[in-house]
Amino acid sequence: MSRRIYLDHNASTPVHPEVLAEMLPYFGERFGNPSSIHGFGREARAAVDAARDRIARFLGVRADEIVFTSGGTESDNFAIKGLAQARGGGHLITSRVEHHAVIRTCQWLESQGFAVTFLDVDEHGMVDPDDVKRAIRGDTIGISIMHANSEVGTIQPVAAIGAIARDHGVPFHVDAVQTFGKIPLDVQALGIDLLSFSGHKIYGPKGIAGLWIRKGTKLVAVQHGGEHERRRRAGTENVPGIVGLGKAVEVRAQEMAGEAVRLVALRDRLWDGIRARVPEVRLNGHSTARLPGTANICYRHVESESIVLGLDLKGIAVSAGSACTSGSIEPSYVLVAMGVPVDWAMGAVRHSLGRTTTAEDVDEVVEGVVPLVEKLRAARPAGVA
Amino acid sequence: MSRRIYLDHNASTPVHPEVLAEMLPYFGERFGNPSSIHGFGREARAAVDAARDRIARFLGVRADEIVFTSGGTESDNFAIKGLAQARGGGHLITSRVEHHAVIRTCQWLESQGFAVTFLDVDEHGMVDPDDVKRAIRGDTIGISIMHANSEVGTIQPVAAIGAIARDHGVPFHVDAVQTFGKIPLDVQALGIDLLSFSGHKIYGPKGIAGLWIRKGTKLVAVQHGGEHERRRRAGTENVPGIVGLGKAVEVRAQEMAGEAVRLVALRDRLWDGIRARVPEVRLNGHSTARLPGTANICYRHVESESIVLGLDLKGIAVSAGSACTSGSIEPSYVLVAMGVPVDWAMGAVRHSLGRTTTAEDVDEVVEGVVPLVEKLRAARPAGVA
Amino acid sequence: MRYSATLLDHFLHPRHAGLMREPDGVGSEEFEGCGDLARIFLRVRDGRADEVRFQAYGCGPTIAAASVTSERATGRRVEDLVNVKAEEIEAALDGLPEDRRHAATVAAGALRAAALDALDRRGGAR
Amino acid sequence: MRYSATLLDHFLHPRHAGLMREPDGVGSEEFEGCGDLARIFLRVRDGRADEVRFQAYGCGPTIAAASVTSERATGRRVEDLVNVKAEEIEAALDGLPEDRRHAATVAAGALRAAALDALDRRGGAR
Ligand SMILES: Cc1ncc(COP(=O)(O)O)c(C=O)c1O
Ligand SMILES: Cc1ncc(COP(=O)(O)O)c(C=O)c1O
Repeated sequence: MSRRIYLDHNASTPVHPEVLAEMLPYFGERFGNPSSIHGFGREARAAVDAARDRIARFLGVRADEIVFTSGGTESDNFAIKGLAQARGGGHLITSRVEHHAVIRTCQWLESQGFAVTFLDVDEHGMVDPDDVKRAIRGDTIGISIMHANSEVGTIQPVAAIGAIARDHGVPFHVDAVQTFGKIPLDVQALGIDLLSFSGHKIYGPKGIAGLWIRKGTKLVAVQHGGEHERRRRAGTENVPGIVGLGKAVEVRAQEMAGEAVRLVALRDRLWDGIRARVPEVRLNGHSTARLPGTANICYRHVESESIVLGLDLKGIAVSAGSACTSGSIEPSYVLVAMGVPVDWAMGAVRHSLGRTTTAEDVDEVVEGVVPLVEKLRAARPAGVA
Repeated sequence: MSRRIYLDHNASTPVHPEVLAEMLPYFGERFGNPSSIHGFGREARAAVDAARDRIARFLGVRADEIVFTSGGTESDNFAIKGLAQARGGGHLITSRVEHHAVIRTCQWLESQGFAVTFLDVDEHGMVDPDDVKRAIRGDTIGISIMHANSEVGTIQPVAAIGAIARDHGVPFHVDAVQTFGKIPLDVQALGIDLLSFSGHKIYGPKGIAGLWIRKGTKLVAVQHGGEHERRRRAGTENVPGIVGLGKAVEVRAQEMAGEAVRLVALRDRLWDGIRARVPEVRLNGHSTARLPGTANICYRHVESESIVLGLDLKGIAVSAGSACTSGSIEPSYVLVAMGVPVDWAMGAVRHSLGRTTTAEDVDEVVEGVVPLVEKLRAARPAGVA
Repeated sequence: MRYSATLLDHFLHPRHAGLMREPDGVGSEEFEGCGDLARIFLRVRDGRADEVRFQAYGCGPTIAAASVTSERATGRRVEDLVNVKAEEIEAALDGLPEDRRHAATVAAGALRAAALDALDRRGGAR
Repeated sequence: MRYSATLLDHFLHPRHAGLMREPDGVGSEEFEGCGDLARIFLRVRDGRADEVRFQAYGCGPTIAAASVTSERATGRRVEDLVNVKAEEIEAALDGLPEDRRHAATVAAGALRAAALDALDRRGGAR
């Protein structure tokens, strides 16, 4: 296949060339362990500090409030277990459309005796702040609501939820893995106490992420060992990864605003192109409060995976909204929570655009989708899903 | 400073050029998320599978028994908490000279209601297998003993302990972060059930490591989220890191045997050079059952950190055996457990050699140490430590 | 690619896809787990499947399996078609990943149902 | 480097290091936490520290602090030396990391003790 088009930026992104360039020396000459007190160690420590400073400036927070982790999943585990285990018991509030890193962590805490409320969402995938307020109990120890959903891109009303959390003195964790570096995010204005963010969704490397922890938030470490990261996360720091994350954030600070505008236009061009030529399609998620590059589209009467496969064979990468594993299909739990009917949800495909996506790419995807869906529908037995 | 000499390989190592070369494409063109079913994802998945196969062949185990983690610390946390939480309660056996990743994890489990026996060691830093046997109780759910100690290099009698563990049907975890890829390690012959290993100690990248889990070992996940790593460790795989670890292991398989011989000779040359010219020194750890490149030496009547600093100013990197943090000194808990007197332990310095260390390096270190120790001792008030 | 070139070819260029009007036999099979479904239509002449058509809904392998099934069934005796096994379909696709085996099962099941239907109708006609 | 060039210079090339026989004043100070220790010897002429020597045990900063202290004390009135503060020593080293502040404390304490000892002996001699 000659040209490949990648519309799966919510899954992962290529490392920006400038980011990789900045990382390279830290594999080779500057390979020291930041805990070492000699020159090699200090070089590495300085690089870690510089990256932390960069990210702190970007977020408008103190550098010593940032802890590096190995991924968005670890950040979410750390935030939620760290809050819960610091208190030993109590009640947590989250939603049904969180990433599995949050949902499964909360379910695990349930198995350990904590209480968890999983809030419903509306048809756009949005949490109602009033539901959060109603769910707060005397023993509520934390609220975890994501900034934007990775599947449908819906942006949650975090400011309203943050205000409620603050009113009730409940720590508020926001999983911003899909928004950090993509859209503006003011942790102070939004009333956030803990923020998960990650490298590989924003043209940084895989295997590195962070958790911002507002000073004063009672949180215990969940990975035990040496005294790294101010005793909050044991383990030798992933220096090249941290350097890469710092640089990725710097690049995002420059590119973010312009790119968001560009992506919204491209995303709408994609949806307009598809809905003009393919009958029985629907766009999932919120019409305006949505990630710039994300278009989650249901193609009724076709199965997600066959579209992904058909496009893949044309060199186009998109992501299936439903996953068939070992012969049992799972329509996306996010779409189910939004009340999307199953015969639609089975045909959900996520197109997520990124910094290298062009109008030509989008047009080519439309040209690819139209005959594919037609053919798949033609082969379909009448009266089936 | 012109030439720099690095004798701190137990802290971290530079990434081997061949390892970096193999990683590079996975930052750029081959950046897919292994969970994605399209071409970009499959490319990444294939690379992860290939690395896992390489490591499995090296260890002589099944590929599906290997789980990738973010570091040695995570592997240790995972092994021990994974065993403990799978059972919900019980008794663990470990030693006083384990890495903090093991000790603090065990202490945390103690705070959660588990019982832990911390075994003493002899003057060489060695655990007595009979002590292990005596410590086993009806409710013992795991034994965790390291392969070699990172500070003094003493190699534990894991075969004898493995046999005891097997006799009693108790799962046996071995922290092999300091030995994997350095000296031979036969998990089958040694009766090991769980093995922690890591990348950055063997010329692989930081931020990647692994845990081998013998099939049938009851272990629960400790990081919750998506269904990665056969549901044992959630989170998007660190693809370039995994590729790098796989390549590092391949390189080690070739270099390991020859290098061990070379390092033993260099390490002895270092110790012989120092003890011939510096009075009141002692070599810590076992005389023969010791890591090839590790020489932990006590310089009596000087403080570790001033030697590290003095050598650092000559461009030589070694590691302090005692750490002074915030004005309170901590002589190495490993040396204390070995019964090294405090006035000796305060002057412990670890020299750890590696693949690029030469005889000239070693001689230069001796030339650097001799006058430095003399000068420091000369400035010392009489009658002090 | 986790799918064989043959499978992908059948998925991209399905043979004999589409409805058949007034078939001599028709049969469907659905896979409970994921709702994947295949339907096979037979036109019979002299006891043989003179023409075979299929419809399918589901993941790529299911569509490919139905396609290769319709191809392999053409020209064979209807009695034989009752006994076509999933293994034959899987082999004809040059293999299936473990978690997609159901595709062959669904296609073979539909063919068997269609063949039985054709035999039934012939019996009824007598 | 977490240490200043001045500190490193004093650590590598300590001024006035070593024992003084029959000093006019001597004093030591130890830091509880880590056992770091400095000892200062004074030779007094006309009420001034004519010669100063030190001994020290501990981390680099402690050795450097004792060295810079002996340098700064030389030539000053013994009464003044009683009041030399850790801050002055720290400043003379162009700063100390937070967790090494004790180095200046130890050196200043030793100097004060030596000065008091010298004043004591002078008093005693009268
Ligand atoms: C919202 C959100 N949270 C958490 C994660 C987990 O990130 P990772 O798989 O990199 O650990 C993701 C990644 O898909 C995400 O989109
Ligand atoms: C024996 C041992 N175990 C575990 C670790 C922890 O490894 P990391 O700090 O890379 O997580 C180390 C590293 O020093 C070690 O030497």
